[in-house]
Amino acid sequence: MKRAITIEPITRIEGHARIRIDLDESGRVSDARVEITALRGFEQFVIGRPAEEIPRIVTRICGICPWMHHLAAVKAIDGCFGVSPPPAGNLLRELAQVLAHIHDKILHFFFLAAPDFVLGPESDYSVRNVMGLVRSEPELAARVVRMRQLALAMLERFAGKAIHPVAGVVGGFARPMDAGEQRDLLADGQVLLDFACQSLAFAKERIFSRFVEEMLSLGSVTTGFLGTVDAQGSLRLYDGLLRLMDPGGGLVEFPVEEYDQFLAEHVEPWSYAKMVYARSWGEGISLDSSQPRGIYRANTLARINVCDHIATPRAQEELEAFRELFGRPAQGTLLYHWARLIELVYACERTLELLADERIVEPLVHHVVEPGAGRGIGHVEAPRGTLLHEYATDGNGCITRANLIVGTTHNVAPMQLCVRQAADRLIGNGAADEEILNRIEMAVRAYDP
Amino acid sequence: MNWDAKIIAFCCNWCSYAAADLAGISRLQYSGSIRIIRVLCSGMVHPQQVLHALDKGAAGVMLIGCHLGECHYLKGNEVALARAEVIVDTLEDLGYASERFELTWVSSAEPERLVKAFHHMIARLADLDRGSPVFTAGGAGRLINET
Amino acid sequence: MKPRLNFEWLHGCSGCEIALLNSGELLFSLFQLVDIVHFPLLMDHKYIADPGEEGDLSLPEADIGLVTGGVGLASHLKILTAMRRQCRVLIAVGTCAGHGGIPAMRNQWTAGQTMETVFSTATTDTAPVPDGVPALLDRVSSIDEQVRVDVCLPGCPPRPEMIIAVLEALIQREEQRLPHKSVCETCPTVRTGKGQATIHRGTVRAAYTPGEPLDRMRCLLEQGLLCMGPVTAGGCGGRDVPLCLRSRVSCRGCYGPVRKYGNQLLDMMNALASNGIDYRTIIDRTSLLRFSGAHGRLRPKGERK
Amino acid sequence: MIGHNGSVDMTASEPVGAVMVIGGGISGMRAALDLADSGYYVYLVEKTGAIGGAMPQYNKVFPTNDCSMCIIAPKLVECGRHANIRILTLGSVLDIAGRPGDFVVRVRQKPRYVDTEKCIACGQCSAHCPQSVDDPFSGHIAGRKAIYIKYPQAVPFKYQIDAEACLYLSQEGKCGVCAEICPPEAIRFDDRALEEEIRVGAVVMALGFQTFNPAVIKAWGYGVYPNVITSLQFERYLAPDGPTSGVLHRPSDGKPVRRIAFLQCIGSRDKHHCGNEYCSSVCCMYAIKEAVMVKEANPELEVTIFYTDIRTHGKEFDRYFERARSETGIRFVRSRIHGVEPRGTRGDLRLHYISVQGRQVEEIVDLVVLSVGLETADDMVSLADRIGIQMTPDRFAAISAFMPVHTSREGIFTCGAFNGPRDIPQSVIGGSAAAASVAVLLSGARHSLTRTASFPLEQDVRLREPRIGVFICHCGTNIAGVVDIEEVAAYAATLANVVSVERNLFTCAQDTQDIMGQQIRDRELNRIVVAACTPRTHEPLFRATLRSAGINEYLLEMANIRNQNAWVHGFDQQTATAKAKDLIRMAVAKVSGLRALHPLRIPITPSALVIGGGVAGMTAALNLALQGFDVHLVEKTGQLGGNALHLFQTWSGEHVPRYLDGLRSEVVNHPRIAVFYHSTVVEVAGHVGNFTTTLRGDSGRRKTVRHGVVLITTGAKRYIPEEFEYGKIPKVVASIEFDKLHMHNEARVARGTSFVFIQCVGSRNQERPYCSKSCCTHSIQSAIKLKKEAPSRRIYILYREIRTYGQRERLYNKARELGIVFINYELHGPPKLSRERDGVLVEVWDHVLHRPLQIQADVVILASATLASPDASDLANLFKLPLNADGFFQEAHAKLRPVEFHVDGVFVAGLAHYPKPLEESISQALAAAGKAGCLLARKEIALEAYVAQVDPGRCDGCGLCIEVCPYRAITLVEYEDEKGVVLKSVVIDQVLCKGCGICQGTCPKQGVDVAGFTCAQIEAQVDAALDDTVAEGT
Repeated sequence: MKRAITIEPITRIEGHARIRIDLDESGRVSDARVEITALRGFEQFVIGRPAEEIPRIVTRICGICPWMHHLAAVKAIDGCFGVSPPPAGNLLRELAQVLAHIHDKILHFFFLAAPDFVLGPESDYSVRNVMGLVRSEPELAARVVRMRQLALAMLERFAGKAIHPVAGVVGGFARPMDAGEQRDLLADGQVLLDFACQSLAFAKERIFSRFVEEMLSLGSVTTGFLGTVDAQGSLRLYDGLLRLMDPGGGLVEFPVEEYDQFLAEHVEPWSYAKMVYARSWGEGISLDSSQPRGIYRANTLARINVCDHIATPRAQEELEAFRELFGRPAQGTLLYHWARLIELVYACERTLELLADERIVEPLVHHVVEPGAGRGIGHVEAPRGTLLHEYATDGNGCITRANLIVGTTHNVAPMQLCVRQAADRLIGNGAADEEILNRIEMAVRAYDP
Repeated sequence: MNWDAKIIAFCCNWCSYAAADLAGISRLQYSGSIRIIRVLCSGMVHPQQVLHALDKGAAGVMLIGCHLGECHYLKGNEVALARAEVIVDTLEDLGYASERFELTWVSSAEPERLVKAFHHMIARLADLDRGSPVFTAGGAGRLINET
Repeated sequence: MKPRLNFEWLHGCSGCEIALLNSGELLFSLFQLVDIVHFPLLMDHKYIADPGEEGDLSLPEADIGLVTGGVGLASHLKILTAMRRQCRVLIAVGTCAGHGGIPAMRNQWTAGQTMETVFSTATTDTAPVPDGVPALLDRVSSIDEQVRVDVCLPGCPPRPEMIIAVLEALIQREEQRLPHKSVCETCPTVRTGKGQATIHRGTVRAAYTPGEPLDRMRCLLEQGLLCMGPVTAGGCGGRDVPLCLRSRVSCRGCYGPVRKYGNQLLDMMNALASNGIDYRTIIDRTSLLRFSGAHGRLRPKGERK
Repeated sequence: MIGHNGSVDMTASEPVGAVMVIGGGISGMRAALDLADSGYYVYLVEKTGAIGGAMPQYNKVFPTNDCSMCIIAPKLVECGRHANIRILTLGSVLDIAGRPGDFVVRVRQKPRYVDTEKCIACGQCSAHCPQSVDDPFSGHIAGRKAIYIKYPQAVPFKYQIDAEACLYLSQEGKCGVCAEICPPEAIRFDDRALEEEIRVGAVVMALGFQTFNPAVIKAWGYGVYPNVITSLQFERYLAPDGPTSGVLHRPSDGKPVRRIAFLQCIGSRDKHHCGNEYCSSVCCMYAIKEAVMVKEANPELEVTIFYTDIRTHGKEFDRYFERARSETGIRFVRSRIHGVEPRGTRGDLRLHYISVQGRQVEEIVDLVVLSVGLETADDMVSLADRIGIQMTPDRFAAISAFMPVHTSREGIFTCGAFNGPRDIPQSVIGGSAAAASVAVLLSGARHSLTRTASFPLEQDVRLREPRIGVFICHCGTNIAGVVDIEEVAAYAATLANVVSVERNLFTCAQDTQDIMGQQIRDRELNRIVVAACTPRTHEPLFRATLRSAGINEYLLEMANIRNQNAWVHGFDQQTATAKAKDLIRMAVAKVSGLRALHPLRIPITPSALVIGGGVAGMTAALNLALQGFDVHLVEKTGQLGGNALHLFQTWSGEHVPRYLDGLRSEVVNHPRIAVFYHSTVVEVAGHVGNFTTTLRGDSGRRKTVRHGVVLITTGAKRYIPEEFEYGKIPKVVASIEFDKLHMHNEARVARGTSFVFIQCVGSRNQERPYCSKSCCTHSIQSAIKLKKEAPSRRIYILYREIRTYGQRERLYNKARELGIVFINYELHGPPKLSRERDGVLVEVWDHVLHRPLQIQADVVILASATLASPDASDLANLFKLPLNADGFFQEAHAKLRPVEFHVDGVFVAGLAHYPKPLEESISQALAAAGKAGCLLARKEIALEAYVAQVDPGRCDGCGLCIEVCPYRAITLVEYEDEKGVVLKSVVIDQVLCKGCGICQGTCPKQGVDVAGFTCAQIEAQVDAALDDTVAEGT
């Protein structure tokens, strides 16, 4: 008897999605896919708006990473209006971005992903969650909560609103940072860095060592990767060149303005999310798990894979250790969590670097802006992958066209492969208990979609 | 004409409300669609109340004040005039035909002018609703707020 | 026994949930206060009763239901109806649930137009628009347009302490004390009642002396910046300075109208016009309803009734 | 003895605290209201069936273009309702006996034939009356019935029967239909004339005027050619409530009018035809106004005004004239037309005149409007004669410029056009001035005869559920004939909170008031809905009923089911019945949300601050002191007298310095007046009733005074000419300098044989587009004196328009008779002056002889302008008062509130308001003192009940309402909440607020609204209007 299994909703992720697994008469998996079931239509309703308002609208694409959309949009509109921010403006924007990364990574790792590992994928759903974590690891939980709050407080200190921010403005940043703030934030940043290092140590000791097998096998597929690096090939989150690695490890770099020559989006009738693939490989896209084509991944592991090194010492140290174990590129899906903590260390170190730059307290934080016609593309590395905003404006400085490629969409196609691989591996004879289904979800959760 | 929708007419105590009284004294006849609400000044009516009336199913809303320069309160009707522009623009923004709103000036001694304004408004609204489902349903659309 | 709580999200961005997760100690007090029995962001309770099987949407019974996001898809209606059925008290959390929020901006286009635009961007392969997904509703509505709502707690995101306070009041059966004043209430900027005759473009920044506190800066609206503070429900900064003002940036109205049936566009335009300010310098007035486009306020362009 | 302000030694006995005002026009009404408001009982005797005088006939008034009816209607109602004014309509005074302070006046009232107690003014009688006659109110261009009201807003709003026209009365019992159908049976065919003897302390004669009847002079063709009409008829044609609903057409054939000619000075300045030698003062302005109005409505019309001199000497008048001339396309032709002839048989009219270029011109027009002048009616002249007061040769009351409202008989005062032709503001000023003068005479009897009502304790309804009583009026058949009252009453009983529904034949009847009171007590009603006529006329009555039944008078709402329902849907019973239900439902919805209102009452500091010690200031100060109030008089110099110190005589030849000495010593010696010399106002706090003002003396010493009112009499200054070689040629002098030279017979004058006066120096130009008003008269007076001293002197007056308005025209005529040469330089430019030997050469174009003229002048006298005081703007800022574009204080309303401001408790008089001659300054000063006295006499003021209130739960001090308030009543304050957070809110000054609700219309959060008209209450009405489930009962 044919049968379909639906996991709805996929939980402990941000957003609306479900997994559908089709079983054939013999109970074998005939198809499995992740369906993204929500669409809000930002590309439509930003049309006609004054472009300078866009950074304050597109934040609502995602409540977890509003800063990423805010900054990608603000950079794109800078482009439309032909301005570039003064040094302090850029430094403050990047500082906000790395702090948002820190905040996000702690959330994802400890609140959403950790219950699977700390409490075990087999534990009951009613305890396999952050509430369960609080009960079983109260001290850790309390520390995590405090650290998230600290990162948030730092952000609010100089940028006001942390969720759905407003401080990035076309032409720069809304307000300067004063020396007092800089001093305090430096001290706080140090606390965060310590926590990041301890977190990675804790994860390595308590989690990764216990789940080595899963890390390499669950949802494991072979794909290309996309990330951002600087001219020296170092990891960058705020700006730089896009670097696309093919499944064989070959690298190509391109400026973001040329993204449409390298990337394209594919539509499936069962998902609102478009699937980005590597157009430049010239092979189109295929979701066939036996012979996937055009598929690459983004997000933490991708960035760790494409960069040659990380420009901060402790993260670089961790990167080297990681590569020692898993090679380059590393393909294990659950390794995303590991890579995420390495990025957390980097983000904390970068925070201190930015705050140490004396230009960050310069009073000139924005330039005068004249609205007008133009085209602009803004990109940042968001926690969930490379984020691209492209806008065109009319003579009045209002939006005429928008194209948004959101971090998660890079990973929608590979997620299909992962889910299929996990389902194939875990479901035998049509038997699928809660633990099995949760393990399949874990393959999705690794991407923090 | 089977047009039984209602029109709210906010009338200033010092001019148009008095003109409406005088229209009665003069036995001028006009449509039963008009519902006059007495206000102290045309400048007292908040555009929200215009919108509210339309949302609640009024076919149209009239705001009738003293002639410019004759406001009992110096400049209430001037403010009403500035607001009328907002109301017209915003009704269109909100998807209402701005013809559903009318600002007009009538002195306390001009009942004919008042009645003419009523006739004019009714004709305009009937025109607007002709052929639309709203018209055949016998009233303007309602916003669903019942839940 | 602790009251049971269902927490669902619909047509939103998860910012409300994240705000709650960000609240530190308050989060623990939430866990203390209630038993969360359904919360897709944090726990693995599924809609389908029998795991892996097709069937009716099943939600646990709960004393309190929190819903974020508005209603934009057919599936949202299904979830919302189930929430209403299963929860004794239903609370609309966040501006989307209460007024439609940013997603309701799409109400200026039909669902078809939106699909068409989204699936025909420059980098999108030519393909039919998806049809094997829950249908996009023609209008994004607030949840109170669809079901009875007991408490409406706006914010984009709402302040977590307000969420906790509402729950506490509910549990203690006290009267709800929601903020009912505008953003200006706690805004310390200097107001004189006299403003500029025109409103500047959004690219113009606030004038102030760096290093001086906010209570030395002139009210942004009086500086000629379009600040939606006066027509927007307050509370974003708690009893302290409104959040956007902390960045010296003007309010855009994210808590929705001050009064439930207020209209941020009309109220703002009116306040400007009444003061003799040329409101026509404002480009794209409808974006003043960007947070409160539900309740039929935003409609497809060109539609006239 | 009589002092300067008419104080009478009243040791003989206590005066009577009542006053008779004869004449119910605007001047008489003003006097009556001011007297009644300041503590005297007033008998207002009106010869027609309704008060109002001439104003209700006008369409608009100049220069504000206000609707005349709209501005007078509230005054009519106020008079009609005033507890201390008794209106005696159809009344005439037979004689007056007694002495100042105690007169007995015999008054005769003609029968009305309608019982005013019963008449409900439903108009059915008039509708059925078969007898039509010409309506004098419309200037006989329309008809009215034999039973009629004078005009639709008439007060008293009661019908009357024209006995001559009535068939029943004139042809014994022939008709009587009105009596048969009158619903309340108010017709009294057996009504008889009444004679009454009334005891009063003083009499005010406000006898008014009649318009000149042009039919007596054949040349105008009035009454012969239908297309020749008077300006008054024209006014009725333009009026939207007139017989043609404001549409103008030719009376002869109803065709549209294309060309109109206004002919000025008809019955004025016309010694030869009619003996009216004086100028009527108002015709130029009203003709321009009518021309502007008709031109605005019909832009294609050709309108020409043929005039002698354009006399637009009043405040803002010249601007109005200039706008008419330059913007509206009205043609002004300086030429006197001497006759109108018909052209053809189609009604066209032909005019001949001589143009300024001296050519004969003929013009054909459709319509000729005769700008008829003002005159005193014969019966008024004979009344004056009976009473024994002196009249001028022009048949106006004889008055002294120093006592401009006193007749020749003590205790009898006069005001309005009876004192000489004048416009509305002058008449209003006269009314208040007369009241002020009466108040001095009768100050001992204040409040002795006035009535105040007392009421039971009011029940507190705050915590009670609404219990609404609905009273539905049949109004005879007026409502019940159209509306199914039974059905409506049954419906009303189903509405929420309605506990009782009563139907009344006449809800306004006295017995219904008793029933209403009984119901309120028996059924514990706490809110009342009256479904009847309009709140504009009947709300006060029902409020009084509520008050006497012990509930707050504001817990009342009227559903206007007569004027706005039964009467406008007379042929559609179904609609009217359905709408009556809606209107009652709306009223119930509103009344449910009403709260009791208690207008704030604030005590008044019974003293006045008078700023400026000129004649106006001293006059006002003395009047107030004699009325019994303390006065602080502030003078910035070391001497009282102001500009009058430079004057020698009034236009009528009265000696100014002697008068000034007397006035000064009375002021200085009056125990209630404290004079602060060398002092200025530097700081002001408070508001009406309680001001605290800081004065600074010359030593810098500050003094604070407390007072209830302020009078601004800061005067003006003279213009120092920069033109006409002034200051360069010693023989060119300004007029007040010349007066001194003349008085001392200085050599230049004594030996002079040739004098040239140049008018409008610094006036009526681009910079100061206003007329300084007194210079024409002044120059002519000086010229006459020079000529009389030595008839051989050659005297020239170079002018633009001669503005010897009113009875001053005699001076102009006399000057011409004496051979003084008048040369108009309007058209050909101002004269040129140059020094020549020991004299001055004046070159000017002779407009009569059409050639240049050179005059060797011994002295050139420049009639220089009067300028606003440079101190005015400081004072205006301190008291938040407006100034006009010329820097003079801008009164609250140019027509009806000429001495008041929108800021309560502050008054203006004299040159601070506008240039004017001494007589008018004194009159205005008395008026200002009178208005101030009204306030001070009340001891406390009840403020407006409908004022804005701040909802502290909603207002967050966003400040958007601050600037919109026209009264500057809103301010922003900071306060700390219980947690010490500093919050903001607006506060409304309850004294300054007038309740317009502009703030309410602005506030985005309903943080401020006007009590009685709140957003919630208005919305409740809207909801109830649109949704019949809204007020459904449970």
